[in-house]
Amino acid sequence: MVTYERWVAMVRAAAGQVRASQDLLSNLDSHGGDGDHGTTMVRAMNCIEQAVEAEQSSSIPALLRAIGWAVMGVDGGATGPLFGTFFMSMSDAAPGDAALDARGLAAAFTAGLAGVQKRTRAQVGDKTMLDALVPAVEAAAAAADGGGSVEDVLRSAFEAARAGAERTSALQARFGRAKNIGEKSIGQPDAGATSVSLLFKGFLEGVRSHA
Amino acid sequence: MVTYERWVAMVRAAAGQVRASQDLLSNLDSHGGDGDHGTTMVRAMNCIEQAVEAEQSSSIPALLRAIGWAVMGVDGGATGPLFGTFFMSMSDAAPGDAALDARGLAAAFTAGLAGVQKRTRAQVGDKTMLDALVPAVEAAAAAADGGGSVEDVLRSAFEAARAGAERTSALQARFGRAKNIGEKSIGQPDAGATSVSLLFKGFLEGVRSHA
Amino acid sequence: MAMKKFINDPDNLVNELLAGFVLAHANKVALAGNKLVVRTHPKAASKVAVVTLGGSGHEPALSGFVGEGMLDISVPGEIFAAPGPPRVFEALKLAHRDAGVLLVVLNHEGDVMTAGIAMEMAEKEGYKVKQVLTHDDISVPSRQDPRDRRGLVGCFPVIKVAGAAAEQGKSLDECLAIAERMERNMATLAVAVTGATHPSTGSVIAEVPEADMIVGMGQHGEAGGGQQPLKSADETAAIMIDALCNDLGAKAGDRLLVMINGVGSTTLMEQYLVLNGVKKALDAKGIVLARAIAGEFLTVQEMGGFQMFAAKMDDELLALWDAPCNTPALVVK
Amino acid sequence: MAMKKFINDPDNLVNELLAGFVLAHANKVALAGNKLVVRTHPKAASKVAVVTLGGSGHEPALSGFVGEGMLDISVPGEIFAAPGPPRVFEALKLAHRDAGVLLVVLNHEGDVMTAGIAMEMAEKEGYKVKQVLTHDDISVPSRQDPRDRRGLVGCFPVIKVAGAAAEQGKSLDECLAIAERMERNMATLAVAVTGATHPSTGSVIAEVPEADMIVGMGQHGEAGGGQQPLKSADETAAIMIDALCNDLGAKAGDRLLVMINGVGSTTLMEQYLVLNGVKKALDAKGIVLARAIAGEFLTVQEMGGFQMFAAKMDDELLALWDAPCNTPALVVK
Ligand SMILES: Nc1ncnc2c1ncn2[C@@H]1O[C@H](COP(=O)(O)OP(=O)(O)O)[C@@H](O)[C@H]1O
Ligand SMILES: Nc1ncnc2c1ncn2[C@@H]1O[C@H](COP(=O)(O)OP(=O)(O)O)[C@@H](O)[C@H]1O
Ligand SMILES: [Mg+2]
Ligand SMILES: [Mg+2]
Ligand SMILES: [Mg+2]
Ligand SMILES: [Mg+2]
Repeated sequence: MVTYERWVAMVRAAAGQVRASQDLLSNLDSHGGDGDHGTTMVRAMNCIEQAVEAEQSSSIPALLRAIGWAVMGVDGGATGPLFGTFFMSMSDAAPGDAALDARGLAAAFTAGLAGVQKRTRAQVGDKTMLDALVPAVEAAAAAADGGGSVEDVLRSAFEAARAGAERTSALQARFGRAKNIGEKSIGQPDAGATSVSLLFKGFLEGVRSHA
Repeated sequence: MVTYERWVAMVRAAAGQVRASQDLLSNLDSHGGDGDHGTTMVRAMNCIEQAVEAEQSSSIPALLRAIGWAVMGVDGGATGPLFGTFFMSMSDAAPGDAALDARGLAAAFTAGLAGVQKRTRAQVGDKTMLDALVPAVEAAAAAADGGGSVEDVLRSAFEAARAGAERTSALQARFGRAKNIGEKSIGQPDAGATSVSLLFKGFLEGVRSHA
Repeated sequence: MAMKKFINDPDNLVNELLAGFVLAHANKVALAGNKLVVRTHPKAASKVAVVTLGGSGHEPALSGFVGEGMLDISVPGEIFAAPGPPRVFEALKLAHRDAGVLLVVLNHEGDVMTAGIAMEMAEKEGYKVKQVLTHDDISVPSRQDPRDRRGLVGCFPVIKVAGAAAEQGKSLDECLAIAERMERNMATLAVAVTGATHPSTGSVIAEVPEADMIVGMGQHGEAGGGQQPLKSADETAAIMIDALCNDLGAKAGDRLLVMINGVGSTTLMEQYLVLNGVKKALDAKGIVLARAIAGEFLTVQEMGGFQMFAAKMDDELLALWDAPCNTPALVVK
Repeated sequence: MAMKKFINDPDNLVNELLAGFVLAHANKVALAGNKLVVRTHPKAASKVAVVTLGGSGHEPALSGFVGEGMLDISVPGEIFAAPGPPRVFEALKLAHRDAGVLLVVLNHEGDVMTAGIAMEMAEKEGYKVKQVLTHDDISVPSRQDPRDRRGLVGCFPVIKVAGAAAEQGKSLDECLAIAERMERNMATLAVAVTGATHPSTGSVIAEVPEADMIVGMGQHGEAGGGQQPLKSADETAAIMIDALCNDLGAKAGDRLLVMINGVGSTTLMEQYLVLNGVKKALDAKGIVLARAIAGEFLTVQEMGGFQMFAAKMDDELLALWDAPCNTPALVVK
């Protein structure tokens, strides 16, 4: 089960993963973007940690909402609204107080993705964070449907996210600033997709460390 | 004797000399100055030729005044006022209508120099046009005093101007924009002094061609 | 070439630049709440408020347009990054009034998402808020879908005319209609000749080959595809005004407002030369240069180049453009 | 690095830039005679006229200061070169009136010689003309001889207060006294971080080593000697304001006007950061930042850096600084 404490461990580990890859993320964003994705993500992670620290309730929806709002408050261009919406939409979907089981976790991810998709026209194949997020959420749902554990769900999600992020190397950007360089965007993975993969890596790590 | 026609030939030849050395003059001015001395001098020479063309009288003082005023009108920083003053002050000193003999020519140069010295605090040794102009005028006066011809006067003046300009290589600029680079101004001749030497070279050439 | 900028802590850039900004314009603007830029002399609460949001690093835009006759509040984001929805919602709350609030949004993904979320929240609270989206960049090939046209310096004239209308007491619907009319009739094209660096990351945000210019460069260094050898002021002016007139369908007798917006290191001298070239090109077409303006209004750090803006004007838009204003970036008596 | 500027014929630069300049500010300035910049709304002939002269290439200076409350006429020279005496005399003739004319001259050799010759001619004609010489650059070591201090951006506040006094109908002697009081109480120091090219010759007019800044750089790229590693905004602000306060003998309680004048590619963002640093440094000394202004007023082409100006102000100078004006470069309501 994903308890409140486990959620905290998951997002803290995710923050650690992003922080360790700040320069990589900024470099990926330099190629066609404006080179700030690493900085923005690290600021978002700092806000998440502050929000986690400040959260008084022990309610999972409240925690996820606080995290989403904190991420949105990062003033980070497209990243803040998209990642913020992911957490806030998870919050809307998560039931009252109970810890989430594998299915509940996958359902929350699915709701998060649906929220994100309301904000952007980007589809899989457009070389954005969606290229990692969509397969990750689908893999999570499949793992849960197949009776997998919370850890199975997160491992599947992470692996799918990583593979999805890697696939973006061969793609041409059609959203985000990088779309403006057209074909030249081919050859390196997308920064935002790489971030998604790092978040899921952190979630998995957090759940494992807090078994 | 330096007749009106000979004056015209002298200034035209001077204009030719300057024009042939435009890049040299600008390059010399780049070293500490702003690199425009060649352009400015060529514009001044164009104005001189227009003034010569436009001059209706056959009065030498009127011609010199028109030349001086034309040079001043060139909008050329310090160069315009200084060279313009040289011609205008010669005009003030030249007698009514008569052609100038060697002494008269030297006296006109002396008056021109005196006018210039009213406009600037620069002295010989300060790495400016005065380093060529002062010895040139002194040499002209000495040649005239010694009974030399007009051509002797101009040859002495040119040789002294050239030597004076060459000596500026070793000097440190204390006037003009180049003074701001201090010791670094040593090593190349001064642009304005080089112009003076070219003017006298042209005067000599003009007088010879119009013997 | 390393970044050569006078900065302190790169993570504190926006706070410090805002502190200096209000020092330099102490009689016009002040800070409120969470880094909101507001007027020191607010307009009457009975009048429509005009609010905008957008990344920093483009000074004087966008906060430079706060003041009498233009904006009531600007929400500056981080360098080149839109502010998040919480601060935009805070601004809408602060601006909230019966007359309503017009939110001017430049078409960049972050700005649009942020504005969308903040607007939804404001509507949930029952605030009267309308939005105008500016997308004036004609360099993007697919003209069909206006969502693909970026918002460049056109936000400035839209804010000018909407702000003047609001100051005159026009209703929210009237202000919106004016803003949208300006928006529909305007076009912008950018050209870059030298690159720039991101002041907080130090990374290169645009590079231009030694002998080239890039027509269509976006305002965060996004390339536009129009790479070509550097041309003279007159040639560049003609190429760009032709493209703009074409986009606008401008014909003989039409009255244009033209702006040359220097984006960084291109001098005002050059901007005047280009404007002179525009005049010659328009004269040849019989199109009237009704109003002209040059200067740095929306910059891209130290990038060399400019944005050329043109708009077809009618009597009302001209009168609103000429109306008085008193902001850090523009004062009209 | 080759010159990357939008120009046409390098020999026709000034004509073309003036043509674009009057297009951009058609309601404020016009051309008269031989490239003189005049006001479209002249002041009453009963009031003192204020005139200046100086090289071009520093836009918006100096012609950008022509207009209500500042200059009546400016005489723009060639790029970086003072105009010659004939055109300055023409301006004095055009400005000639019983109330008299104040000629503002920046201390550069060409300008001073030109002004001297033109003044002598004007006096021969019986015109009433007085001159104020601005020499605010404190980078030149020999403070003793003020003739060695260059005229930098300090001309702008001198023109502002003298122009305001003239507009108010003060006499020539009063205007001169005000201009000279401003002049005596002001100081400027420049810093350069990147170089520039001469737009007509294409030659490099200043070069700054990769990791350095040069404190004391003149406005035509003349070096000042203060080469040192590039510092932060706050450190640079402190070094420079210390030097200025020292030169001015400013002490706790004194009221300063401080200007950050961007000279080319240094962003307004950075100028605000530096201004914020100045405020911190002055607070520590108990000196009052009475007025502050940032922006590009006197530029040096695309050079990176800025000029920091400070002046000790009294009540009258502050009131004149705050007085309304309506010029291309500055509008005060
Ligand atoms: N419209 C969009 N839809 C989905 N993802 C997007 C969109 N725009 C940008 N992204 C993602 O955001 C990443 C860039 O984020 P970041 O650099 O933080 O924002 P910005 O582009 O505002 O600088 C891209 O790599 C991409 O994955
Ligand atoms: N104060 C001065 N006195 C005498 N000569 C001067 C003075 N200032 C400059 N010069 C001369 O003018 C030359 C530079 O002329 P030019 O480049 O045309 O003018 P500017 O310095 O205004 O660009 C110098 O090489 C020097 O000989
Ligand atoms: Mg980015
Ligand atoms: Mg020179
Ligand atoms: Mg960004
Ligand atoms: Mg010069």
